[in-house]
Amino acid sequence: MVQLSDIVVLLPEINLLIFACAILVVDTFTQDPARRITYLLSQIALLVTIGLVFFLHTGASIYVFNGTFVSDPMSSALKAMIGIYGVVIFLYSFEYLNKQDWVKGEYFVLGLFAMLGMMVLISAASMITVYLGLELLSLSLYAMVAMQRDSASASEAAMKYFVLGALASGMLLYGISILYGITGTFQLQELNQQIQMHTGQNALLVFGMIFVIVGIAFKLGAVPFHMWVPDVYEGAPTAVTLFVSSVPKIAAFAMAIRLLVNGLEPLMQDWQLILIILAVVSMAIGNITAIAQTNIKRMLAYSTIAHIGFLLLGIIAGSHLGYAASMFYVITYALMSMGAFGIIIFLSQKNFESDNLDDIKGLSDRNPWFAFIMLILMFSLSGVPPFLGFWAKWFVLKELIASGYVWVAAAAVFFSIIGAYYYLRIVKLMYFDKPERPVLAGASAQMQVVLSLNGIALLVIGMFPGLLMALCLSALL
Amino acid sequence: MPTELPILSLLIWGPILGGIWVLYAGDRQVLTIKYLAFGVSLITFVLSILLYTDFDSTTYRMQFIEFAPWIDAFSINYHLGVDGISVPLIILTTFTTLLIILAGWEVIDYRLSQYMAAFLILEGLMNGVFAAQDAILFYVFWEAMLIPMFLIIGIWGGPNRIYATIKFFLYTFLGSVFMLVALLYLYSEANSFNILELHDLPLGATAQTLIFIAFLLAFAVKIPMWPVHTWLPDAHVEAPTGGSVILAAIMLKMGGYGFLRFSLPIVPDASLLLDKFMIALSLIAIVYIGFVALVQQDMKKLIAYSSISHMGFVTLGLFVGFSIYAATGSGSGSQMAMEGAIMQMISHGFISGALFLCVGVMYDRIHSRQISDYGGVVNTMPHFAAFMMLFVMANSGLPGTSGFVGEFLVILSSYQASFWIAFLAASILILGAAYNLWLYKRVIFGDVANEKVQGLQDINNREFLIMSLLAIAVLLFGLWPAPLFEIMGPTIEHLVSHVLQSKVI
Amino acid sequence: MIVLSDVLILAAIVFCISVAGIFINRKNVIILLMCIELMLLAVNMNFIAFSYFLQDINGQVFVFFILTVAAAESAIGLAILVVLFRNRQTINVEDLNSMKG
Amino acid sequence: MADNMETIYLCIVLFPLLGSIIAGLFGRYIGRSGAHWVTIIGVGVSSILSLIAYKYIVFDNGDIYNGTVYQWLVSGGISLEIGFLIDRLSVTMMVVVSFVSWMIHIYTIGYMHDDPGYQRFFSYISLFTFAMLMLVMSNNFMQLFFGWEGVGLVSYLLIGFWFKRESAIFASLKAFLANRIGDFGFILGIAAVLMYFNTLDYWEIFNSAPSLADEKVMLIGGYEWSLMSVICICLFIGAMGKSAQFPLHVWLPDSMEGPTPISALIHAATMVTAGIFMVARMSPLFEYSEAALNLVLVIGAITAFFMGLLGLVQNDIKRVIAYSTLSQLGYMTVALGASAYAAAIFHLVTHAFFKALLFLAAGAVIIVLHHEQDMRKMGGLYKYMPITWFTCLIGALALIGFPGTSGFFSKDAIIEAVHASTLPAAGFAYGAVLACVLITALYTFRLFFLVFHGKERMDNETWSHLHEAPAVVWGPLAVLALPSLIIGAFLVGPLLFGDYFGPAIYVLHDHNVLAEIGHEYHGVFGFILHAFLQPPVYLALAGVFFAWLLYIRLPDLPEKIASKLKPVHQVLLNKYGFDDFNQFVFAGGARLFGRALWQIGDVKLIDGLVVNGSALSVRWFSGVIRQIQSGYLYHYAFAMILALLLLIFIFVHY
Repeated sequence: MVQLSDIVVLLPEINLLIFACAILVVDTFTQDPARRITYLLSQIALLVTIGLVFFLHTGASIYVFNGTFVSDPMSSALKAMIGIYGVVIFLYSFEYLNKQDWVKGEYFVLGLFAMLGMMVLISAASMITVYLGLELLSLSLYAMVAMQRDSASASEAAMKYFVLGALASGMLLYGISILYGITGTFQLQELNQQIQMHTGQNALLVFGMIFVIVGIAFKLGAVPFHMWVPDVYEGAPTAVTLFVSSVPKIAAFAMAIRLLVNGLEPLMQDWQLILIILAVVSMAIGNITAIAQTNIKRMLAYSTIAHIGFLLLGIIAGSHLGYAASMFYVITYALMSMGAFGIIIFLSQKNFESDNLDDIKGLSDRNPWFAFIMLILMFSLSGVPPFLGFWAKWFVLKELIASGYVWVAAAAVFFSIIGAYYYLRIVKLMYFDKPERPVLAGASAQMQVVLSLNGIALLVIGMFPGLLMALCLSALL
Repeated sequence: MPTELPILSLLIWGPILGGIWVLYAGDRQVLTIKYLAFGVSLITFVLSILLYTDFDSTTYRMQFIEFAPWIDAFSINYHLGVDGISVPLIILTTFTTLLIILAGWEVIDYRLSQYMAAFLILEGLMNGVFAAQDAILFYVFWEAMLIPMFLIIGIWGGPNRIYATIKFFLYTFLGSVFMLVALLYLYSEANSFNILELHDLPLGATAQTLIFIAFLLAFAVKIPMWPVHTWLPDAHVEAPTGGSVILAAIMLKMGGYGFLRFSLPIVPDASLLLDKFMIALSLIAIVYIGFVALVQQDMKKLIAYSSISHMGFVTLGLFVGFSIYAATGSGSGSQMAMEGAIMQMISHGFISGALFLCVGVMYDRIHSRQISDYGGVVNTMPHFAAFMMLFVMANSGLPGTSGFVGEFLVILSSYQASFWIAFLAASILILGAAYNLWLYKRVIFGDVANEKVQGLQDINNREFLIMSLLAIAVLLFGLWPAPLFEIMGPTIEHLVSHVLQSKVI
Repeated sequence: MIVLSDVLILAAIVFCISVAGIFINRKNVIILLMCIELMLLAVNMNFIAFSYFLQDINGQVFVFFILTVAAAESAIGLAILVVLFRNRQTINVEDLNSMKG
Repeated sequence: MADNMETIYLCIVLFPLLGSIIAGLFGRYIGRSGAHWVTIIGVGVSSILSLIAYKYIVFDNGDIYNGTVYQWLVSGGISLEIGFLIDRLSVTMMVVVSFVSWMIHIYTIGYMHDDPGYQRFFSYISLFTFAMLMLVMSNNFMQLFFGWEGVGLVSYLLIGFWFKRESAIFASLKAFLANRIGDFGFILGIAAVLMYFNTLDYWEIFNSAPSLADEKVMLIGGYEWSLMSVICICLFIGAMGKSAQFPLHVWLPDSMEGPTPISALIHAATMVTAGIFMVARMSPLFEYSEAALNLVLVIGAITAFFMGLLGLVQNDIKRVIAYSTLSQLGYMTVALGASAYAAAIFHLVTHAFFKALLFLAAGAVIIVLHHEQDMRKMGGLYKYMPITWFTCLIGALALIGFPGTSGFFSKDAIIEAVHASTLPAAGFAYGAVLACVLITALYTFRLFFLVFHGKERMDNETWSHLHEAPAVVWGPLAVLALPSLIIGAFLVGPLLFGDYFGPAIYVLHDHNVLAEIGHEYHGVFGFILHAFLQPPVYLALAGVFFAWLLYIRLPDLPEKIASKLKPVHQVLLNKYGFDDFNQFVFAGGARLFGRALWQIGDVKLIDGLVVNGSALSVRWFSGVIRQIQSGYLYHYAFAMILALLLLIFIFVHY
C-alpha cells in the first residue's frame, strides 16, 4: 500500500537522514580541526531540506504510510521554520565552538538527527510516529547536552535530563497504551472518531490523556514538569542551550497540536482546564523565579518556562485562531531565544561563557550596536510593542479573550509585568551600569550580520506582523 | 481637505527617522547632530502648525485622516486622524520637543546623539498616540513610548535613577497591559479596533464596569491619580531636565487623553456609575497632594507633586460632568468642565515644563535640587528670577496666565455639581499659592545664601529664548484662550452629548 | 482465565514500582536506568495485552519499536553515566546537585 | 463723543500697562529717568482720560458704557469676555485710582531715588494701576477676578520689593496667602453666580437678581440657605481678604515692609478699597440678603473697633497708620452693611486723600530721620518740619472726623447711617463705631504728639541733621492737604443725598438709610451743626484730650497704665495673638499635616507597603520558590509524579 508518491512526501526527511549519515562519515575522515566541511555540509543539508519542504508543499493534507505520516500546511510551515532557524543556530554554534576551540562534528550530526526527529514529530499522524519522532529528538538532545565531556555540570545536566526525559516518555507511552486500549487505534484521526463514539468511557480516556499531557508538558517544559529546564540550560554548553531552547519548542508545539487537537479534540473541555492550570502556574513560577537568578542562561530558562505558559494559552483558546496564535508565539519565541543566546555567544570567549548577569554590565559603552540588539530582544521578550514579542502575546491574548477566558488573560498579563522586571534588569545592566572589566567581545562578520538581522527582524516583523500572522492562519485553518 | 500632505504621518515618522539619522551620525560630530536634531524638531513643529491653520473647527469629525490596511487578518489599520482634542496636544508635543532639544544643547555631554535621538523618537511616538484612530495602533505607540523614556531616565538621570526608571516602567506597564485586555475584549465584541466604531458599540453594564476599571488602571497611572501616583515624584526627580519636561508636559496628558478618547465615550455608563469615585480620587489628589507638595525639600519633587495635584483638576473636570448634568439637566456645564480639563492639560504642559526647565537651569549650575542649597538667587540671576516668578505664579493659577483658565472653568462648573466639590477643588487656590510661593521665597528671594549662589551666572541667550517662548505661550493662553476653545468646542460638545447617552444593551 | 484487567493491574503495579524506584532511590544512578527499563516493560505489557484482547497487531508492532528505542536509550544513558563518573568520580544520585535554585 | 469713548476707555487701561511693560522689560535700556517718564506719562494719560470720562459720564450725563473688548473664550455656550462697564460708580473709582497712582508715581521719584530697583518699582506700580483699573472698569465677574488677583500679585511684588529682607518676603507671602483665602471664597461666589444666572455679565445678573431673591439652596444636610446669602457671603469673603477685614486682616500691617510709604499707600488708598468697591458694585445682590448684610456689618464693626485698639500700642509710625487704615476700612464695611453704599464710597474717597496725606507725611518724617520708624525716637519735630507738621495736623483732624474736615462728613454719615439701620446687627455696629471714634482720636493724636511734640528723643547724629523734607516730598503733601480739608464739604451733598450714582448702586427701599438721613439734610453747615448734637464729635474731642494728657502733660502715665493693665497690653501688643495663631495652627499645622500625608501616606503606605512591598514580596517569594528547585533528581521526579497524581485526582472521576 506504500506507494512511490508516499516517498515523495517524505523526501525532506529522507534527505536530512541521508545527509546526516553522510556527514557522520565525512566527519570521521576529515582532518580539519575546525571541521569546516562538516559545518558546510550541515548547512547545505538544511538548505536542501528547506527547499524540498518549500517545493513539496501543496497546501493540502496528505496522509501517507497508512495514515501514520501527514504533510499539511502546518507541517510544511513548521518544518520550514525549523530549517531556517537551524541554519541560524548552526551558524551561531559554529562560532561558539570555534571560540571554545572544540569544534565537534557530532554537534552538527546530532543536531541534524534531532531536527529529523522534530520533522517526524511535526508530521506525525499516528501515536507511533509521535513516539518515534519524540525519541529521536530526545535521544539526540541528551547526547548533545552531554557532549562537552570534561564538564561536570554538562554531564550532570545530561543525566538529569535523560532520567526525567525517560520518565516522561514512559508516562507518555503509558497514556498512549491506555488510549490504544480503549479505542484500538494509534492513528490520530481514527482516535478522534473513536473517542466520539466512546463517550461512556470518558474517565478512562481522561486518565490516559493526562499521561499524554504529561509527556507534552515535559517536552515543552511547563510547570511542574519543568524541573529539567533550568539545569539543562545552565549546564549545557551555550551552543547546545541555544539549540535546546529554540527549535525543539516548535516541535513540542506541533506535538501538542497533533495529540490534543488532531487526536483528542473531543476531550477539549478537559484538557483546556488542565492546560489552564499548567499555563498559569508556569507563568507564575517562571516569571517569579527568574527574578532571583544571577546566571543569564538560567534566567532565560525560567523565562522560557513563563513563555511556555503563554504559548499554552493559545491552545487553551481551543479555536483554530488560537492554535494559529500559539504557532505564531512559538515561532516568535524561538527567534527571540536564538537572539538572546546568540548575544551570549557573541560575548563569550575561550573558557569564558560570559553567562553571568554582571558580564553584560555596561555593554552599551563597549558595543552600542549589539547592546541595542539585546535591548530589542529584551523588550521583545517582555512583550513591549512595536517588537514582535508583543504581537505574539497580543495574538494569544486576543484569541483567549475571544474564547471567553478573560480572567486567564488578566492573570497572564499580570505575570508578564513581573516578567518585565528581569528583562528590564538586563537593559539596566547594559545601559545604566558601567562595565566591570574591559572585555572586548568579538565575532566573525557573518555572525555579526546574522545576529543583527536576528534582532532587526524582531523590529521589522514587529512593525509588519501581518504576513507572519497570515502564514500561521493559513497553516491552521 | 486643504492640503494633500500626509501631515500626521510626517509628524510621526519624520522625528523617528530624524532620530535614527541622528543616532547614525553618532557622537563624533557634536555640532552636526545638534543642528540636525534642532532642524528636525523645528520642521516638525512647523508642520504641526499646519494642523492648526488647516483645521476645520466647525465639525467634530476626524480630520487629516490617513488610512491604510496594516494587519488585514484582523482588520487592524494604519488609521490616523485628529480632532479638536488631539490637535492642541500634538502641537504641544512638537513645541515641547523643540524646547527640549534647545535645553539639552550644552548641558548634555554624555552620549549626546542618543539623547537627542531618544527625544526625537519619543516625539514621533507621542504624536502617534494622539493621532491614532485604531486602538491597536494607539496601544503600540502608547507602549513603545515607554522605551525611550525608560532609557532617558536611566541613562541621563540622577543618582537614584535606576529605581526610578524601573518603577516608572513597571507602574505604567502594569496599567497599560490591562488596557490591552480591555481592548481585546472590545474587539471580541465589535470585531473592530476602530476607536470610533468602539464608541458606538453597545455594551452590558458589567462589561462596561470591568472595561472601565481596566482603562482606569492604564490612564490613572499615566495621568497620575492618587493613589497610583508614586512613580511620578521619583521619575521626575531622577530624570534629566528634558525627561522631566516631557514627562510632565506630554506624558501625563496621555492619561487625560485616554480618558477622553477611551473611557468616557466607550463606556459612558460605567463612567456614570463610577463618577463619584473618580471625583473623590480627584479631590483627594488636589487636596492631599497639595499638602504633600507643601513640605517637599526637593524642588523637582515639589513640582512633581504639584503636577499630580493639577492633574486632579483634569480628572475632576472630565468626570464631574455627569453630576453637573444630573443637577442642571443641561450639558453645557459638563462641556465647560471638560474643556476646562483640556485647557488645564495644555496649560500644565507649558507651566510644568517651564518650571522643570527652571529647576534644570539652576541644577546645571549648582548641581543640587535641594531647596536648602539655594536662597537669594534673584541677586545673581535677576532675569531668571523674573521668568520663574511668572511660571510660579502661573502654576498657582494667577489670572492672566494659562494656569488660571482651566482651574477657573473646572471650579466654576464643578460648583454646579455640588458646592462641596467646588469647595475642595478651590482649595488649590490657597494650597497652590502656598507651596509655589513658599518655594519661590526660599529659593529666589532673600539674601545670597552661600558661595555657590554667589557665583551663579544669569541665564544665557539660549536659555532666555526657551524661557521667553514658554512665557509667551503661558501669557497668550492666559489672556486669550479663545482659539483653543474654538478648536475643541465642537469636538467636546459632541463628546458630551455622546457620553451623556446610555449605551447599555 | 487471565482477563485483560489482570494484565493491566500487573502492568500498573510494575509501572508504579518503577516510578517509585526513580524517586525513592537516592543512591545509584544505575538503578535509575533499570527503573526506566522496567517502566518501558510495564508499558509494553499493556500494549501486548491490549493488542491481544483487541485482536489488533498494531500494539505488538509498537512494542518492537519501544524495545528498539529502549535499547538506544540505555546506550545513551550508560554513555552519560560514564561521562558523569569520569567527571565526578561518583554516580551517587545525592551528589548530583551542583545546579539548583 | 460716544464713539470715541470706547477708545478712551481702552486707553485708560492700556497706557499704564504699556508703561509697566516698557519699564519692566526694557528698564535697563531706557535708564532711570526713562523708566519714570514712561510710567508717569502712561498713568498721567490715563488719569486725564479718566477725568474726561468722568466729565462725560457725570457732568454731561453721557451714556453708560457696557461693552465687550474681546471674547476671552466660549465654553459650553457661555461666553466669557473682557469688557468695560463705565457708569458713575466705576468712573469715580477710575479717577481716584488713577490720580492717587499718578501722585504716587511722582512722589516715588524722590523717595526711591537711590534704590537699585528703581525701574522695577515703576513697572510694578504701573502694573498695579493697570490691574486696579481693570478691576473697577470690569463689566463681568471674570475680569473682576482677573483684576482682583492682579492687584494681589502686584501687592505681593511690592511688599516683597526689598527681597533681601527676610521680614519683607515673609510679609509678601503672608499677604498673598491671606488674599488667596479671600479669593477662595470669591471664586466660589462667582461659581454660584454662574450656576444660577448662567452668565457672568453684571447687568444680566443684576437684572435677574430679583427673580432669584427667594431661591433656596441646600449646602449641609437638609438645612436651606438663601441663594443670595450664599453668593453674597462667598463674595464678601473675597472682599474680606482684599479689604483686610477681620479675620483676614493679618497681612495689612505686615505689608508695611514694602518700600514705604509708597507701597503702604498703594495698599491703603487703592488696593484695599477693591473689596469695598466690589460690594458696592454688587449692591443689587447684597440687597437681597439680610444675612449677608448683617455679616458685613458685624465684620466691619469688629474690624473698626479692634484694629483701632491695636493702633494704640504700636510704636512704629507706619504701623499705627496701617492699623488706622484697617479701622477705617472697617468703617467703610460697616457702611456697606448698613446699605449706605454711597457713604462707603464717599469715605473711601475722603480716606484716600487724608490717608495718603498721613502716609506721605510719615514718609517725610522717616526720610528726615534716616529711615527711623520708631516713634519713641522722635519728638518735637514741629520746629524743624513746619510744613510737614501742618499738613500732618490736617490729616490727623480729617482722620478723627473733626467737624468740617473731609473725614468728618464721610465718617459722620456712616455713623448716622448705622444708627438709622434696622438690621439686627446695627445696634452692635453702632456701639462699635462710636467707641472707635474715641480710639481713633486717641491713637491719631498719640502719633501726632509723639512725633511732632514733646521731648526730642532722637540721637545726636540725627538731631544735628534735622531739616524740612525736600520739596519733591512736601509738595504732594501740600497738594493732598487741601482736598483732605475741603473735599468732604463739596461732595457730601451730591454723593450721599443726591442721585449721584444713579442705577450703579441699588438699594431696597427698606434699607435706604441714606434717604432717611437725607430728610434731615439741609446743606453742609446744617450737617456740621447737626453733628454737635451727636456724640461722635465729643468723643473725638475727648480722644484728643486724652492723647494730650497722656503724651504731653503726663508722659509717664502711659507706662504706668501699661504695667497696670499688663495682660491687656500684652494682648494688644500680640495683636490678639492672630499672627502666632496663624503661624502655629495654619502654617505649622499645614506643614505637619503635609508631612504626615507624605511620610505616612505616600512613603510608608503607598510606596513602602504597596509598591515596594509587593516588589519585595515577589522577590521574597522568588527566593522561596527557588528552593523547590533543589537540584536533586529525585525531587524533580517526585514533583512530576505528584503533579500527575494531582491531575488524575482532580480530573478523573467516574
